Amino acid sequence: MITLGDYLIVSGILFAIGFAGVMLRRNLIIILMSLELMLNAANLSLVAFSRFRVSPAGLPNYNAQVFVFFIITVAAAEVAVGLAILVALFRARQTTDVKDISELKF
Amino acid sequence: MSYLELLKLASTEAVVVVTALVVLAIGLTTRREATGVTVATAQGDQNVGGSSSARTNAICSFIAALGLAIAIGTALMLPRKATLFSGMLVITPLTSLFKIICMALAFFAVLLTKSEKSLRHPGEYLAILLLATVGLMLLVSSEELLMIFIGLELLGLSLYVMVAFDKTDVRSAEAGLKYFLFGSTSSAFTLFGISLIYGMSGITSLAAISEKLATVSVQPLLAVGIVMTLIGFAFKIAAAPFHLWAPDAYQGAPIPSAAFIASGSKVASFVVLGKIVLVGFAPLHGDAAWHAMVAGWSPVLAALAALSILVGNFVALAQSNLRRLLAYSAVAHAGYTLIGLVAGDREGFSAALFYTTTYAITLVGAFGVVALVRRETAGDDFSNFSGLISRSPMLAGCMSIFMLSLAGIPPLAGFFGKFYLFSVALRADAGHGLLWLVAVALFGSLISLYYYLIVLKVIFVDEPSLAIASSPDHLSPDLLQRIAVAVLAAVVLFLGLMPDALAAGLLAAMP
Amino acid sequence: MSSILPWILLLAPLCSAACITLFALRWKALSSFISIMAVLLSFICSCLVFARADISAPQFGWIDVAGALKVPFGLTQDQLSKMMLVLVSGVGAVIHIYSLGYMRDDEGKSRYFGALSLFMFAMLGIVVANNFVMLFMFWELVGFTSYVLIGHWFYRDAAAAAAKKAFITTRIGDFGFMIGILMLWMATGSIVFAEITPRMSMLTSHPTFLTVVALLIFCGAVGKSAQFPLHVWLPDAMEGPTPISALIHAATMVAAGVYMLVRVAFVIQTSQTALLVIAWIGTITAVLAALIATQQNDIKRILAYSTLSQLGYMVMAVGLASNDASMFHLFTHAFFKALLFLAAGSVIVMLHHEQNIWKMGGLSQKLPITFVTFVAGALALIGCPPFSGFFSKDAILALAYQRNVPIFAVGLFTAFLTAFYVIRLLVIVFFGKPRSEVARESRESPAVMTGPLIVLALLATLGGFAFFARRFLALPIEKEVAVFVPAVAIVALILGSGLAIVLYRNRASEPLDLQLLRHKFYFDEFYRWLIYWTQELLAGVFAFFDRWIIDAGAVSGSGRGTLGIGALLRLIQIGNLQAYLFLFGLGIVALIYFAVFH
Amino acid sequence: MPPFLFWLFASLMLVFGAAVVLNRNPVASALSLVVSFLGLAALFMSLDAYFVGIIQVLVYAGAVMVLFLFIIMLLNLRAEEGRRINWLAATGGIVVALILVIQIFSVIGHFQAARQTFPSLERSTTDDVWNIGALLFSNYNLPFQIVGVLVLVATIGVVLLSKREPR
Repeated sequence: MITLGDYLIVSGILFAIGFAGVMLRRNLIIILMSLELMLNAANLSLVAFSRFRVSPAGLPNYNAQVFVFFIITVAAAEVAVGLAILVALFRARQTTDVKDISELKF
Repeated sequence: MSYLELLKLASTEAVVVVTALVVLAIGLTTRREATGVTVATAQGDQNVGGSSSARTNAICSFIAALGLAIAIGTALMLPRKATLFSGMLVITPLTSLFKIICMALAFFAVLLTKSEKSLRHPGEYLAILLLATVGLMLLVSSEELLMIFIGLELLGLSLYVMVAFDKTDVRSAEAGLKYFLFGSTSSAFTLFGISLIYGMSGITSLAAISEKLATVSVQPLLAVGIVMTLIGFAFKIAAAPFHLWAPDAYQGAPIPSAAFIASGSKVASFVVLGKIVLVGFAPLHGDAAWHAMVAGWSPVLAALAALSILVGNFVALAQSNLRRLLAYSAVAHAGYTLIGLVAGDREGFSAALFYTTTYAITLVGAFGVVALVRRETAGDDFSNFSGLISRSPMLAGCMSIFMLSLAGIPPLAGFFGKFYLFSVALRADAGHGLLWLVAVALFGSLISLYYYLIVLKVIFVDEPSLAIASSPDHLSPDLLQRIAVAVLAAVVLFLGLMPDALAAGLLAAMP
Repeated sequence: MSSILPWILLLAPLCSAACITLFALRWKALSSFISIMAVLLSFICSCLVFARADISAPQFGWIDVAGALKVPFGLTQDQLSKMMLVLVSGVGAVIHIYSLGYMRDDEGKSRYFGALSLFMFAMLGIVVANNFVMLFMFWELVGFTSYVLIGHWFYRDAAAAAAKKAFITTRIGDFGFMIGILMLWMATGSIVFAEITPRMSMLTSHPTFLTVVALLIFCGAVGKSAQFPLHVWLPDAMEGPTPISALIHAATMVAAGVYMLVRVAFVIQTSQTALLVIAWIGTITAVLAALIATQQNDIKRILAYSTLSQLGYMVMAVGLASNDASMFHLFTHAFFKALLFLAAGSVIVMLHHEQNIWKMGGLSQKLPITFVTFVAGALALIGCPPFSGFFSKDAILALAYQRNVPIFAVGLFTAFLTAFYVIRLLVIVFFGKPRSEVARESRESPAVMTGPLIVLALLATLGGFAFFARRFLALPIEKEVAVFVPAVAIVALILGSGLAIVLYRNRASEPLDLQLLRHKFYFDEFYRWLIYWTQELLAGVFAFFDRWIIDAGAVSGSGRGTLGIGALLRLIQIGNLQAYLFLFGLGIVALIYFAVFH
Repeated sequence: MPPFLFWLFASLMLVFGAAVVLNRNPVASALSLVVSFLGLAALFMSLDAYFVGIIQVLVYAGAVMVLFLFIIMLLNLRAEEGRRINWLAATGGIVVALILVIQIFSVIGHFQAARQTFPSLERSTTDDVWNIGALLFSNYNLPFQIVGVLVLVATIGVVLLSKREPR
């Protein structure tokens, strides 16, 4: 049978993949996508916990699902703002590569 | 829970939101006129557009300041104690006090905005500033993880926009991007941490979590959850090694944004960080004593503190731009403040809050001076400050008060803050276990003296460079802003002489 | 008997400083007038306070954080502080008046007097503080105002550098001081002197703790009183105006360290180890400074090193557990050192700011009053009976003889050296032939400068006699050895003076050449080297770290060109986001490791 | 849900998640992202969270992916051709990510509850829209309204930042 641990491990791996993308990729759009992966990893573990902690009425713990609902909304807003900053930067610099974004330095 | 009651208890937030909407509306309507004029006269568009935007700026700033003043009034009338939705909105003397402090800091940021000429859309900017203030207030006043997360995100999104706001400067967008990437990565970590904590305790209200954790045995998974949750706050307070965005954001952002990040955002983050660790994770305190470390959050915070103090102070030595210098010193000061939380208990918390509040006031003032100097000399490198004493003795005097307070020279607020913090840390542990941390902090502040004195040397001793001396609009007195800076300097001095005024209030307001 | 006099004498200089900075910066005459009136008021109040047998000042609660930390704002009024009040305000008043003449044509006269008033306030604050927090606050304020005063001529690089050096060096000691205060507070739960004293018995079972606390507190004095190894700032502080040198060196800033040690003797004397360390630090400072002084050529620097040396004596006396001897020497030293500096200032001004002693000579005829007063001061300094210095130095040497013979031997040698370099100074400056144009054309100073000299000369001559000094402070009790010690001291004095006269009579240049001493044992060079290398090393490590990590993210070639500046920056590639994020991740992983797996 | 379906969807999600990170072409990455989220939505369904699963599909496949594609088209981005991979940085990043995975693995291994299966439910939760809605408008009323403010901030920010300004 599938245990809680299986879900948690899958979620952890997804989180790590997302984080690896943030660290490795130089393309800002892909970095943003990787961020989405990280947020959704958290969603997965929240939903797994929600299902795991059944309420006395015999239903999943809906608090966590509401949490997920909020996270999805916030994540969408965040990605929109991120992309807007990206567009603003692209207008100024003609690049989406993080390597070219280093005017501010020591 | 009726909406009326909710409105009553959240009246402060409501007033600020409404003000933000009004300011936004004014900003949108007045700009349309301006663009009409611009199309009509191609030649004079810079002038007309500029003056119109300056007028909009003045009106919007006035309304924003007024709204904040009203909101401060409503905050004073809040009930002494109330809890809504199992901790999502908590009203205690402490939260009311910090709501007021946050709004006061926002008030000064609004004043800074007034003279910022490069902002093309002052209405929108101020609206976002006010909404960010709402985020601060929610952070301060909630004791529930979901609400804290949403507060963090509201604050974060507003700040990302505020940092990237200045489109005339490419560095602004770059700073915004860096801030955004770090912010959203760390909030992803925080979220993952929260999900683990939820999984262990089955609940998101801090008080209930604390009860739950007291009965459960400590699991490594929970420790990972706590560390990941703390990362989001370590980012917000710019503790090393999560500080790398700070120098770029401080330097590239429009000055009011930078001042707001350094002050309001930091104060609120410390309040909520303190609540999380001292209320929510209280059973997992651990021990940060040098020889007897016990796992928990306090050794984690102690490590962050020590690293921040060392990195912040050493790297600050090498700076030649005042805003970057302030950023690195902010890293170091975040480290000092964390010491109070490491010490734990209410005294440690109140010492940390006292320190961070005085620090925020000092930094807003310093940024005020930077803004004025930048207006006159179009830059904020050290060379722009050289010989400030001969150009404006008042600004030079205020700046020296701010710098000396940051360096911890009595009788300024920074001195008492440090003294309070260190003494609490030393008393917290009967075996002087935190002595090592205090020693690191003292060593760090010894180093910091050097670069603060360099700033003073630049201001008082160096000859003003020629290009600046002959700058055309060098006489453009912005009286309001100068008064604001002077008031802040007076507050720093006052809090140094009469720290009781704030410290006793803080301690009394502690739960 | 409660009285507000102590408050008046403390606040008068503060009001003066505030008035000057706020309103009177433009009017030089007015600001000097305000400042002098304030210090005279302080002096008169001090005398009145001194004259009353029992006096106490109303006390205010200052900081009270819910019982956790309680700091009153109260004024100590015991014999010790009263004496210091009279001394500080008296010497301060003399120096204020003298400054009128010395700073007559200075551009920043108002600033000078404003800072001088603030300095007086801070110094009086140290004297009357009744708890550690107040003491520390005024202590730092003294440090800061001395920074302003030493750097008064800030446009001279040397002055700015000296000011910074003084500030930073004393701060190093202050950090130890602050930790000591915190530890003491932690152990006893109070920071008020009077409350700690009875609680010290609680701590006697922890001798190591007490020793550490005592030594940390002593660190403060090491910085402020310029003891070895933090002595380097004091000679450089000579870059300030001469009245400031007199003020800092005579009765105030440097004496503050000694005064503080005496004030907290109840802590220090609980640890024998700490006392021994203190005594030896004092001794080392005394002999080291005296050795260096023998090879200096700048009149003010010689006096500065003599100050160091005399401070060494005082600290030595503290270390030998005799507060009385220490304070007695502080008392006499205040007069003769102020006198020597002011007399030197008179010489310097009349020679158009010439400070090299080899450019002087034969001044005894040109500046007769200055000469006579200078001789009085010099004789007091070398401890020639019956001048004041004789009595106080003799008391310390007698003490050392009783308690620690090696220290006595070194002290005696220092007395010999003192006589040597002081007489050398006298001979070169005032006798022989004028060795420069300015020296030939000099004439006597105005009365506003010679007046204070005469007053101080009288005090320096008479200050040591028991009938005079006893009114002010408790004199150390002389024991039977009293015959032997003064005898050898006088022999050392005669030897030293004789050697100096033989060596330097009618010389036009330095006959000795001792590089080690001339370069002050290379302390400055050593510190500069040390600071340079630590700084370089640390900065290097951090820069390396940053560049290495960041370069690692940037070695790959660049395709498109972006901006002009970008091309240049790409060579260095700092500020690379990817590297930042990598560091971020490394931090997280390390933190989790630290918290969970450690 | 039978275990093999769980592993199928989980590996679908992880493989396409990795594809997001590894793809050179942003368009391909965006499409991989959608597939990955479809797998995630299926996992949500397997956990009886139907509403969240559907929202996931709607928001991500419907809105976020479109937004990504729109921006990619708008900026006319192509694959990063001609850019060599910086192996040092790549190894560093991968090592850190691997360490993170190992840490999570070992920590979950120590977690007792992780070895338990999910308790059974009293009844089917296909009507969980109603449950979540009721919670949203009662207990979670305040955050719900605040999220409205947050979306307002995002709207203002996006409009201002992405607008083309006259020089």
